[in-house]
Amino acid sequence: ADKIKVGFIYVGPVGDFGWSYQHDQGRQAIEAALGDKVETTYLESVPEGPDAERALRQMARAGHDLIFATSFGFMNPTLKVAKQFPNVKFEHATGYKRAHNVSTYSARFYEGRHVIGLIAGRMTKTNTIGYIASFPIPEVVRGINAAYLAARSVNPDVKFKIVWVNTWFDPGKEADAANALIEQGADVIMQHTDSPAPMTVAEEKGIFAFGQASDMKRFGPNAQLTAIIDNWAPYYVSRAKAVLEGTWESQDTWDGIASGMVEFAPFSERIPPEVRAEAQAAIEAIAAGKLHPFTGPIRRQDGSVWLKEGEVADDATLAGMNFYVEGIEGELPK
Amino acid sequence: MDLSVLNPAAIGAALIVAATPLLFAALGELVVEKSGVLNLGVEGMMIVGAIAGFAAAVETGSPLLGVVASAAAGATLSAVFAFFALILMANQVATGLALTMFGLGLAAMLGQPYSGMPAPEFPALWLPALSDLPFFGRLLFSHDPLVYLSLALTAGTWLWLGRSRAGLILRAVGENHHAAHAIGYRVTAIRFAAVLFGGACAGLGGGYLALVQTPLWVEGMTAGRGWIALAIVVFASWRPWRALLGAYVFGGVTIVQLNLQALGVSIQSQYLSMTPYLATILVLVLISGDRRRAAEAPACLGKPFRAEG
Amino acid sequence: MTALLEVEGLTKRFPGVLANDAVSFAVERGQIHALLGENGAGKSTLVKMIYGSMRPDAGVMRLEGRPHAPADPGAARRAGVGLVFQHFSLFDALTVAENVALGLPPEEAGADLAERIRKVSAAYGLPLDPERRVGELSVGARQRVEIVRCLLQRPRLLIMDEPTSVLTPQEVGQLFRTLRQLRDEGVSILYISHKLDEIRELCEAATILRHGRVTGRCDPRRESARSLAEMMIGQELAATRPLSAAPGEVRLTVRGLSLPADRPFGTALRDISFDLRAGEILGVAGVAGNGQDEFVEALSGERRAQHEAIRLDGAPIGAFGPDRRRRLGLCVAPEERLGHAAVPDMSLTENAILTARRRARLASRGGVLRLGAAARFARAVVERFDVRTAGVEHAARSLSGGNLQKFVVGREIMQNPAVLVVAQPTWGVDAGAAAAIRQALRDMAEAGAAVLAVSQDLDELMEISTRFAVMAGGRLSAPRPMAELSVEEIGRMMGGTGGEVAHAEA
Amino acid sequence: MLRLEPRKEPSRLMVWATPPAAVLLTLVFGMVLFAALGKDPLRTVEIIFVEPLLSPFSRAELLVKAAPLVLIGVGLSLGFRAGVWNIGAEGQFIIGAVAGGAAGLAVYDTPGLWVLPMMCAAGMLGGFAWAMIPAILRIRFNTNEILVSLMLVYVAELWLSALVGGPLRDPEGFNFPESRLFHDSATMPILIEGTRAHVGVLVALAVAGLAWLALQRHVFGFSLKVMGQAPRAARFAGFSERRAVLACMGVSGALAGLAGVFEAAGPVGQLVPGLPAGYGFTAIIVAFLGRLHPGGVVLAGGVMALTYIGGESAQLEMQLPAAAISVFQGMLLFFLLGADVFVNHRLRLRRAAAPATESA
Ligand SMILES: Nc1ncnc2c1ncn2[C@@H]1O[C@H](COP(=O)(O)OP(=O)(O)OP(=O)(O)O)[C@@H](O)[C@H]1O
Ligand SMILES: Nc1ncnc2c1ncn2[C@@H]1O[C@H](COP(=O)(O)OP(=O)(O)OP(=O)(O)O)[C@@H](O)[C@H]1O
Ligand SMILES: [Mg+2]
Ligand SMILES: [Mg+2]
Repeated sequence: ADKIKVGFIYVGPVGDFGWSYQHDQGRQAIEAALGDKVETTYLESVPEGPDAERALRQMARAGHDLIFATSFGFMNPTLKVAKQFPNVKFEHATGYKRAHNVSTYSARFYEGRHVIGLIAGRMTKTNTIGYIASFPIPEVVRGINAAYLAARSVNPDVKFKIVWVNTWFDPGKEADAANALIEQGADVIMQHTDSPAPMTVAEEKGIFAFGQASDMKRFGPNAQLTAIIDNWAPYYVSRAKAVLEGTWESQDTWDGIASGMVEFAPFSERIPPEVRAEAQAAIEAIAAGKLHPFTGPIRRQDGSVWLKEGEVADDATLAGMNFYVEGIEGELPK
Repeated sequence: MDLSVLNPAAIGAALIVAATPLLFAALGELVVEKSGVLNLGVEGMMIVGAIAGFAAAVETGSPLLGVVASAAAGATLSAVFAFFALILMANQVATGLALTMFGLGLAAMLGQPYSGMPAPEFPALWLPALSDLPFFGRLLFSHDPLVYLSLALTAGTWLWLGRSRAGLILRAVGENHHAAHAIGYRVTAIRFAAVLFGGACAGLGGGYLALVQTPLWVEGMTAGRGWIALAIVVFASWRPWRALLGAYVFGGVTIVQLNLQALGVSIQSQYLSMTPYLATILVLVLISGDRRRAAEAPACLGKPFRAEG
Repeated sequence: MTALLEVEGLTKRFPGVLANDAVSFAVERGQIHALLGENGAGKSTLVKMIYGSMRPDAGVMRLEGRPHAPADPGAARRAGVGLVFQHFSLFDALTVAENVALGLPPEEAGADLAERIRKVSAAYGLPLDPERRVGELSVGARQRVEIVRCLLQRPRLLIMDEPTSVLTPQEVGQLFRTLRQLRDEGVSILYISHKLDEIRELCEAATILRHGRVTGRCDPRRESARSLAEMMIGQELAATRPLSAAPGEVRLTVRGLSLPADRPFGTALRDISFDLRAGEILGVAGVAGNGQDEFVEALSGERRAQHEAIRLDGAPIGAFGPDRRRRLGLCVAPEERLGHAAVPDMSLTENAILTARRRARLASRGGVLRLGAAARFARAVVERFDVRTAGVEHAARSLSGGNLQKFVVGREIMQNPAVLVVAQPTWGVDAGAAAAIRQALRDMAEAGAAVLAVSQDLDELMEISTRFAVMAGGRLSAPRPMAELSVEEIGRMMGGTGGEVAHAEA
Repeated sequence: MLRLEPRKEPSRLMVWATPPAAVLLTLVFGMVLFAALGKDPLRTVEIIFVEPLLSPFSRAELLVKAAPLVLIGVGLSLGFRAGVWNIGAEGQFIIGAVAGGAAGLAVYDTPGLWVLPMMCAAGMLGGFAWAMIPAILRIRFNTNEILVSLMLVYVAELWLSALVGGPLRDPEGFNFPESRLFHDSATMPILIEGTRAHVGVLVALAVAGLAWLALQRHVFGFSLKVMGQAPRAARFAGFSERRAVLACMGVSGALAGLAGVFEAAGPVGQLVPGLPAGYGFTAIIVAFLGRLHPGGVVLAGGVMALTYIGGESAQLEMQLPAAAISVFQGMLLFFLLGADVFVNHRLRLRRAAAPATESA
């Protein structure tokens, strides 16, 4: 084809400065890279309910060649619609179901979590790190485990306090959670929810935090140590090119630091140089494939052995991770 | 589990912050309902107040102007309600629902350029000596001016409704609009004013959310707080100090639940989150069964009025 | 010296009604002036204009020679006019003091108000506790609140709209003493009442209204109740004529009917017993608020009673609801037309279905409506009772009060009930139509139905009843044949001086 | 000066004339709004109101969107007529979906023709039971059903979220908070091949028809109307208020529950936390738009669905923000509610009232 139409379905508003915002950055990157060979459209704030399927269908019918469904909740609707539009290519983020015209893709955010875990372990004075978690799905649990293991590796006394807010996006609730964690002694906040509210709280309270999904420095110029940035742009551009060139195939992509899908915001000046160097080294080691955040010996929370000395976790276990590693307090909600 | 890490003063302070938007909105609605009008559009007015306050603060750099703008925006939106419900005598339940729908949409539309912007900082009021007091300094004297405004508003509403002549007239209008009209009070005008006040308060509540509590603008950020404010009014059986209590109970349940989680208590958090709603139902049952308390409900609540002659 | 209040050519039109038509009259200083007229004659409308709560369409008023055109009641009060409303304008949830304060200008409702209330109420023999909630007061005490509220404004003209219809005889006596005391202090009083004897006792001048127009002036002290009544209704009262049919067997038996009051300040029914026979009309008289409403509700089934307390043709029905009682042959036409006997916004056809769906077969057994049959039934009522309406598809509230009354009573009569209970059968109905309704009731009785009529209108009961009883304080006196009773005896039963009837409790 | 004067009786002309007038007024204001947003107003209106009617796909989607609105709206309108304010249909919708869905999941391994009817029955029962809470509290304790039913919406939402994250979670779903996809025999039969329009659409129409019969031709509907307009007359006529509260809440709850099952077993095909899409609240608006008349509710459900579907198209084609549609819907409702005043009132020029200048 010489011109293609690419559609995006976002779960939130493009202006959320988190998840949907980053996907929209990817969309804009396609336009920038492919110019008039491509036309892009999007539907924002599509709820993960009965309306998702219609939104996808509307797009498929409107002559889109490639559609990105950018939230887990769009998984089943995407597969249903894909079945009826065999010639349209679909890309579903963070899901686990594929078809001949449905690819899945996700990022190895746990690699990023490893790096910020190192920094957090070094930066905390109270040895308490607050973690605002959304839903107990494997991705989030992975992130908690990766960050914890990394933090403990540099600071054996570190403790994680975890609050599940059961939402991806409720600034009020996230801010309240951040406050509660800070009150209980946390001086570094990590979040796996999408709003910048925890960052603003951290800034106000004069403690540290990590940005989520995008660079949140503007919300916490002093608080942000760095941010894990979801950089979908390279992947999106390559997939759009593949459609243009007729080489698109269904696949499962799970990329991390090495491919640039997981990036970092510039490190804060407030991180001491040696810690910065340590973090930088970890990034490079992961990118080079020399370091895997889940390398044995690791026990599960109940004390049973998960990975033996030197053993590296396989992707299947990571994909379905539903347990805490040893040392994390509290029970994983079921 | 180590309970000693819990700092009651800090939890209390957080609770006050979480409760303040609810308190503003509930006080406003309390006055509206005391005048005999049921405005279910609190959520819509709150969110419009939130965006207006945020936008004004960002544009002018002054959080204070933001606060003023949020109250003005809430009042403006409530005027729409008052026009349809009081002048055109449209069904109040439906008009209130329409107002919520309209307000949520309007706020989202106006707010698009403002998503993801940081808000100018809202300074806490630092009271020399008091703020340094152990425990109470943290709990009571470390807040922003709006928290004190909400407390003053509670006291003011209580005094005004119970002690002033204007408050008496307002209650009379809500109690028996025909009689109030017959002895010469302008029922519709009084109610209009009450609705405007309620709108301004709801707007303030939204403004607090966007300027202080979160502080940023996000679509849909009121997340159902307007509805909770409505429940608080009934919970409070239309009394200002009880509204304060109600707002703090609601705020407290949220905060305590988060603190318990941080402590490692694991009950599925949804069940904890249900408790305020279930508590409200329980209170409703208790006060409705009690004839004396039920008599606190303004007798003309939700009934349309038209002057004759 | 000019009169205190002069009214000239006052006109007020409501949609479809000319409530006041060029009304002119004057109230002298220190005079107790009566305003007389049938229901709907326009009395309340007239005083509301004097009090500023309504504005006239035309005409002028002068108070002490100066133009009086109050923009609102506050202005009227400042000019010296006080009004005690027919329907109380009180706020149940507020205290006596608060209620009084609402009726006073702000500068007079200061902190010493409670004290002043106590003083004034003591001075005029109207005991009141300023701290009590009005909702907890008896009807008489509520009226005292209204009066004290007026007195605190030191009015020069005090208007009282039917103040005694809800009072016990003792309370009436006290009220009269208060009013005379006020008159002696130079206050003029405009007094509205239907109770002609009271007016003859109290008032020095009277203006009579009919259909919004002044139809007469007189000195009531020199008239008889009958002549006053004739001035009011504009024709001679028909002479009483006994029913020809002899009473048949007992249709309705009530034994020991007692019911607690179901609303605050309602009246409890106490041990009511009587028989009602085919072919007779039992008249029940009494001052409002003595349990008549509760009595009618207990008979209609809106309030359930002990099952055995009420029997229809020997079978107990006390626990049955209105629907079942109607099916068994007991029909009721209540006093309040709009909102009780009829649904204002529904058509006459639908209002026919409301009560006649069973007996007139306007719905099938399964509950399916027969709209055609209903319209035919409604048209038959309209024709037979001369209901003036453009058609049965029009809303009940579009009818005038009298015409709706004819429809409501006719609807029950045309169901051919074994027992018919009617409350205030000719309330607000013009004289001609009233005569027609009364005749229909008599015809029913002669055809073998048993009729029970509850009315405040003594003349009406004297005209149609074959037996007569009085309701007071929730009790019913033993019914006595009308023929045995003299007017004086009835007066004693009514007034309670005969000792036969307990007084209503305050 | 203009003033409103009450009419002697409701104007039949206005009953019919005001809704189209309100829609027209909304269009005018909507076009101003769209122009202010820099969109071609005529084209936007065309996309929202005309184009969805032209393609078979959009027409089918209209049905999918309108069916639950109509189903719930009809139930609510019965109660609103009788002065029973069920504002919590959203909660009954959720509990219906949960009950029906759980029933379907419970027999996941034994498919059969009976599964779907059983799910529907379970869903109706669920919605019914959830609605009985405010109903019984009202008749027993005189508790305000508006607030109770509303509070129960949040409880239901949280419960759904807890259940799909817990007992009803898909065992093979990697801990994601959603249930399994329903078995084929637990999903709604499709009405129009290749679309999502399911037999629930027919059920909704049938329910509206039945409700019309009940209201116009049956004592039950008649009693509801009397109850709402004149409670005392209803008692006098022998209609029981308690029975009406129970019946109205029960029927509207069961219908909302049924709509919940249809939605879960139809377009969605599983239980997800995002299942409640606001149908229960939108249906309140639909009920009022339809003047609490079943036929009107069907039309209003269609109009409302149109604004949703057309709004999505406008978003896709013109990048009209989703929020603009919500503003537009709010305006529509305001104008309709406001226009109602002309059914019972007429606008008159106030005559100069000058009693003081006239002399006799
Ligand atoms: N000025 C005040 N400062 C602090 N607390 C107050 C004040 N006034 C009242 N309260 C307390 O607030 C609560 C509610 O007071 P509110 O005035 O709403 O009800 P109340 O009239 O006191 O109720 P009740 O008549 O049932 O006792 C009570 O506990 C009361 O003691
Ligand atoms: N607000 C109103 N709107 C329309 N019509 C009214 C209104 N108020 C009174 N009317 C009508 O005006 C006429 C006069 O009513 P008014 O209340 O003055 O009579 P009244 O003499 O006081 O009767 P009653 O003895 O029953 O108190 C009646 O036909 C009544 O129906
Ligand atoms: Mg008190
Ligand atoms: Mg009168």
